[in-house]
Amino acid sequence: MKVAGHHVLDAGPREVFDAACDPATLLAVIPGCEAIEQVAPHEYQGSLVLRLPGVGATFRTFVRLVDADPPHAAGMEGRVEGPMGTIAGRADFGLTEVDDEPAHDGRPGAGSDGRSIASRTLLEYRGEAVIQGPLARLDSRFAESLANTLIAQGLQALNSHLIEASSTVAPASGRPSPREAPE
Amino acid sequence: MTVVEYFLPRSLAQAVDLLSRHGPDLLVIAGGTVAMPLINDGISLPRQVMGLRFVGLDEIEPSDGGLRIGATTTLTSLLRQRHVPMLAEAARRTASWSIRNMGTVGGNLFTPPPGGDVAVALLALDAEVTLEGSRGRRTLALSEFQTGFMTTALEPQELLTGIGVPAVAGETTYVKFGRKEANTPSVVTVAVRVARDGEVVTDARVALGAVGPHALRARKAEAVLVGSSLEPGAIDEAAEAAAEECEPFDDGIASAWYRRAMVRLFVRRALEELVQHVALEGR
Amino acid sequence: MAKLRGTGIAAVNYPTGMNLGGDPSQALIHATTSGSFVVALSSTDLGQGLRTVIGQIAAETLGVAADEVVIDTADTDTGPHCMGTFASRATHRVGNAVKAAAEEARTALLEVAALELNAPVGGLVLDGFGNVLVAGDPGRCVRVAEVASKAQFEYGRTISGRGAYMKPKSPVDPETGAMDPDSTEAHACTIAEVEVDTETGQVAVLGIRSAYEVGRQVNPALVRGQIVGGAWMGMSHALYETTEPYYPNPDHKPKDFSEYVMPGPAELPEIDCVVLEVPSSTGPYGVKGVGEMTANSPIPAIVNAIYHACGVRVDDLPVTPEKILRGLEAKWATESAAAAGGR
Amino acid sequence: MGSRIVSFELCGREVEVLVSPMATLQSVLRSQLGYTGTKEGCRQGGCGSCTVLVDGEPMMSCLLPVEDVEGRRVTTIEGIAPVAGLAPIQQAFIEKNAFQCGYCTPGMVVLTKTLLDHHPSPSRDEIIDALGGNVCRCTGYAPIIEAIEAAAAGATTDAGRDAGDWPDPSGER
Amino acid sequence: MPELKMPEPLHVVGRSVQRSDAAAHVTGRTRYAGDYTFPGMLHLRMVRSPVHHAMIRAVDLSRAERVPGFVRALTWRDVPHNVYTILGLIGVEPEEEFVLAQDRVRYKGEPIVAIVAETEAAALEAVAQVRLDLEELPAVFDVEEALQPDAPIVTHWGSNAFMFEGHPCRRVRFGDVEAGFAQADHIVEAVYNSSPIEHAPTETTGCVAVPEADGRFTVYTNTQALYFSLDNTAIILQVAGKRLHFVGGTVGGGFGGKVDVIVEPIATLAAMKTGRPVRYVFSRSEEMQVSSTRSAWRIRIRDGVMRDGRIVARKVTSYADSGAYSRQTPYALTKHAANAAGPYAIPNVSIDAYCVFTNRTPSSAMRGFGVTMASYAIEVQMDRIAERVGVDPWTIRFVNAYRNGDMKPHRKLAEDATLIETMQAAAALVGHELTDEQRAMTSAPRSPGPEGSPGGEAAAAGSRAAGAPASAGAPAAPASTAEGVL
Repeated sequence: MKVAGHHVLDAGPREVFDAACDPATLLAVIPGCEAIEQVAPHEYQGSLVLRLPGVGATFRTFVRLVDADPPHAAGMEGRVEGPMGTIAGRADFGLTEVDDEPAHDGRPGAGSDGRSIASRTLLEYRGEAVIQGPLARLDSRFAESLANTLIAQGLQALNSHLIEASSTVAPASGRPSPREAPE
Repeated sequence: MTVVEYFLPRSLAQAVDLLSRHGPDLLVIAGGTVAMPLINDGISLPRQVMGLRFVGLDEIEPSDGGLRIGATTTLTSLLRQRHVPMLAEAARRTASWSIRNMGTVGGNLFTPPPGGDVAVALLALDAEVTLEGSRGRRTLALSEFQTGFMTTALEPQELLTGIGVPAVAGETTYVKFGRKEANTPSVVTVAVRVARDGEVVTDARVALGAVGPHALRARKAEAVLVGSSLEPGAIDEAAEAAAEECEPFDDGIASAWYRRAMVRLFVRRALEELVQHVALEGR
Repeated sequence: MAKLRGTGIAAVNYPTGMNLGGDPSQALIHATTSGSFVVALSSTDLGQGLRTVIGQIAAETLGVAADEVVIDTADTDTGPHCMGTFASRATHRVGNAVKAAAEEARTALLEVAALELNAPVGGLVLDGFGNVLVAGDPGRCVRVAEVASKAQFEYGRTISGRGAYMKPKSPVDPETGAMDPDSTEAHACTIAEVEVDTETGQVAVLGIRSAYEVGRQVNPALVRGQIVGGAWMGMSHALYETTEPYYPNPDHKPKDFSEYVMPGPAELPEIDCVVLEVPSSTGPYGVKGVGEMTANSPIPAIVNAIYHACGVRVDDLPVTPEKILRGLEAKWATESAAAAGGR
Repeated sequence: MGSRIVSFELCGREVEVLVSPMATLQSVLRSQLGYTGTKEGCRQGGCGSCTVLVDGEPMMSCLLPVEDVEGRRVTTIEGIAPVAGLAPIQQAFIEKNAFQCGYCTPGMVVLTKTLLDHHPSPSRDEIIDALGGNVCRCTGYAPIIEAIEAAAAGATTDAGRDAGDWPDPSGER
Repeated sequence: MPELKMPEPLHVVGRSVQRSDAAAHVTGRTRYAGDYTFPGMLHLRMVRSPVHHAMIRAVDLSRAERVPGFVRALTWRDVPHNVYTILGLIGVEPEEEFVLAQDRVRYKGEPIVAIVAETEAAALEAVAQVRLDLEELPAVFDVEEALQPDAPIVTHWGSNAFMFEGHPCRRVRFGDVEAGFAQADHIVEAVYNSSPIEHAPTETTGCVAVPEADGRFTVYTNTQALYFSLDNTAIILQVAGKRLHFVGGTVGGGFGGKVDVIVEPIATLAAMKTGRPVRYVFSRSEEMQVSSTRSAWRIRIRDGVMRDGRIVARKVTSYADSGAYSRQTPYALTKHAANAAGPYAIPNVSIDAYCVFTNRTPSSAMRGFGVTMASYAIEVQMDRIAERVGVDPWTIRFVNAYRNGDMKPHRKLAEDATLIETMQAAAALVGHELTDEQRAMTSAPRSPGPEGSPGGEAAAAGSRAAGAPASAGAPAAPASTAEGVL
């Protein structure tokens, strides 16, 4: 399977890079992340709970940063292990500073709140992985589409986190949806 | 894992309690038409499963001009109701008679594309979903419930309990175009609702299926329609906008190229049908 | 929005038998005490009706009604060797083997009947309804069942037969390709009628009409079943099914019946056929094979009909709506370019 | 293991069977109760060869946990024929040669039973719509549709008649 | 049109007798291989390659063995004769397919480890727990790319083409095509492609292997060829044939997809090793993605055609995509070569039919084996020729139709030919108006003199094909074959 994409984040490359290496931030922004710990310099272990339709499962993740050239680039070797199989591969990230253009893709929350921000980062990612186990019997479209969704949601959450971190407002919870009081 | 426990709660309260006690490892199924094939094939290997078939959420009742649909209402029941014709047509075009007797309206909202065509009709009807869990009940627009490919806004301890279809104005049309007439995944599904003041469109919904991570609103196309009188120029411009903003994919049924071309064609055909009130020939 | 109609034809032949010959089949027959017969085989029935067809050939040769013959297949402990069911070979090969076995059993039967009727063997004849008659003296006759019973208990004779059929194997000359690979040829000519939607590229097959020549038909209803089922399969091959939708790219292989697109009952064209019978020189009672060929002629007939309808010839099966739409767009582009060039 | 007893009515008689959790009705019928008439074509809900009736409604038994039929009325192909002979639907399938390999036939016959219960004289389109979930790879569906039309029209003769000889189809137009 | 009915009607043959299995089919009482269950029966599921082409560095069964209900795992080391080819029985070689993968996998889904467990669910869970350490290799998927010198090599003997007695293709040479092209008024050339097709029978491939008290094994199987499967299983397990007892004969649809002997050897081996009955039935996704398919074909046809539509030269270059292993496909090329010129009298024919290996699911036999795609290509080509020459599609076929006594390109005299009569009947069926000449044509052998025979010019071309063509020196007709009477 292959994934690729890009996202503009409302912070400089340095803040983005540091946030991406901070376990507490990762715990808050990675969808379904239940636990994450740093087991060695640039090496993380964690668990992810995703209630996928028909498959609800807990995945254990192992991620190692390699060839890091902060804050401009980093390689990430990782494994996601679950009952339905394992996905192991590598992704490469590029972070380049961009001047203050208007929000590029019109998605709500991506720096479109009008406030002028010191500098912004274009984060590009490209990754390839081998799927093993029962998941390999599904069309690779499933793993790829799911990965793109989780990465997009993670980067959006990271962006909200970066905005809150840089502003004085008390940090709200990472989850976007309002909730009525229980009856 | 071989399933070691299969729960069949007889009430919503029992279901919510089981979910909060057993947490994320409890796989929730309704009609089983999504989960069971994966379990039979050894792709999904749950230890504990909860079936919602008998929790009593399978009723449809009209409510102030709209419709309250229980989450485990079967597609056959949705096919037989006469209140919202577009939902009956969406159910009729889904799977086969036996599967419609088992599959549920709620389950359809979790079905990844190119499935999940009832959700497309619900999106065009501004439907809302009701979620309930140990922390209470909340209501969410369907467009915010489906958050990505095979992901929703459902919290770990929550269940989808119902779908609300508000009393919405306007004429509707629905077409599902597949590689054959029946029991086949969608190449593209189009659900359109247009409210008009005389000739002028005051409100428009264009919902697309099988051309994105989940049912999509073609918002640019809708913007083109509002204020128009559905004249040919507006229809073509809206069809072009929908074809541009959709995110089609390749699969065994059709390529992204073909799906995008069929979005352009069937949005146009749907709008023309509204203008001519001619029964749309889906084939 | 245009729906264009077109028709296309195809004429084909198809060989009976495989493996350059050297594909033998055998059969054993014995009478039971009640005068019915059991045929022991190891041949397989895939649904084409082998049990029924071979039973008819045995019954015909034995001069008894069809339901007097039981086919016992397939068990390697009781059934003699058979190469297998493919290449439209079974009716021809196994038919020849069972006919030979039945002829041997009939000879044994007539010899016992001759003793019973005290008449020369040469003068006896089977009427096809389970009776042995003395030619020219219809009054003197005996039931086959009685002969079988007496053979067991009075004459101590076995009424049984062995049969084997093999077309001798012919090696292929690697230089010239000279070979004698098959036994006979069946023929078909199919006319397909289609309607192409030029906006979706979708093809509706309106009719598949064929003439077949299949030598003697053993069971006409079963032959018609192969022709109708094969027409549907040919339509499916031509327009719908593949395990690799983007061949030679191996991605997106279907894993179930919803992703493996085949036409359903709603896509059924009108299927019609006429069947000619010209006896083959090598088959039992002039039989040829028909099972394997019936999907063949509908495929090119449909592709030719599409070209006739909309001027797009797609040389890449399956001819999906996308390929037709791309073909139409390319055709319109060249036409408008030509028109532009022409001004 | 959380096995438990499930009881339901099977083809008119009460059965109680000890099942492991979420065993499918298909696997319980076939490997525990010996009702092998319900076939196993895909176990994905896509072929219909496992079609059974639950309280008269057709369902895919390969996707149905057996616990879900507790206390309900299950009808399989074994329950279609009367004690002796064949049901008119089965006779019509034979007369129209509406099968070849026979593997989809149980599902087709069970579906025809519930279709005719719902619509005693269905239109051709209603028959085609009902058959949408049942795959046949041999016959091309045409004889099956003809058999259902014949069964609906009550055109079948009494059970057990030898279909025997009828006009040689190659002779007629 | 000549009377084409059988002269003397018979009593039983020729009547539409009711099928003997009719009542059993409509009542669901017909027994198929997968319907057999036995006390203590185990279930087998296969661990398959998740990638198209890779070296196998390691297989870790430790977690799988801990799954409750796990009984045993089988790898290539357990298979007495792990490398085989099913056509070895009729002299085709080399042996090149692996019952269970050894050092590498050559197609996605290739079997690596057989897991045997008490229940289906336990087997599936254990399969999910097997860890494979694979090193991916470059893969090739296009038949013509696979024949390039730098292409990744699929087979273990170093070439991606099957060798037919010294040639990389099955050849037919009849007359002189180049001479034919030289004299032709038109050259019509096109390439025809098809993709792999699944047999998709409603009953998936499967069997139940049962150890008997006397040391024999009864295997209930839905193979299309009982002895063919028994003999191949005996070779793979290195046991005497007499120890195997295959029972079947009732198949839920075959279409050529149940002749690969793909489940019986491994199920019998598992029964042998565990002493218990073993059920191995393909899931639908296995049948769709891993069982053999109809080969994909690429068929290039180049025809030399005269102004009146007579085809004087046909050169066919065909590639069949055999996938990772040969199975039945080499014979498909031979059968293809015998039919790739079509039912037409053509004096100069050259055919090169390649059996090419790629990294995809092996192809094998399917209904119409080697001829279906040839007929598709030829019959579309005939329409192309008709259009170029300016005659209607019926005429082009009548002009070239073969007759009894014509010499086919593979040097067999045509016998039992009735193409002309069949086309005449088809025209009548759809109300197509034939010319008087077309109505009068028959498949009877052409009379020797060019003038006297019906069809004038066309017949002359035909007679040239039958005898020694004047222009291109085809060899004289061979001696009569055992059956063919000259």
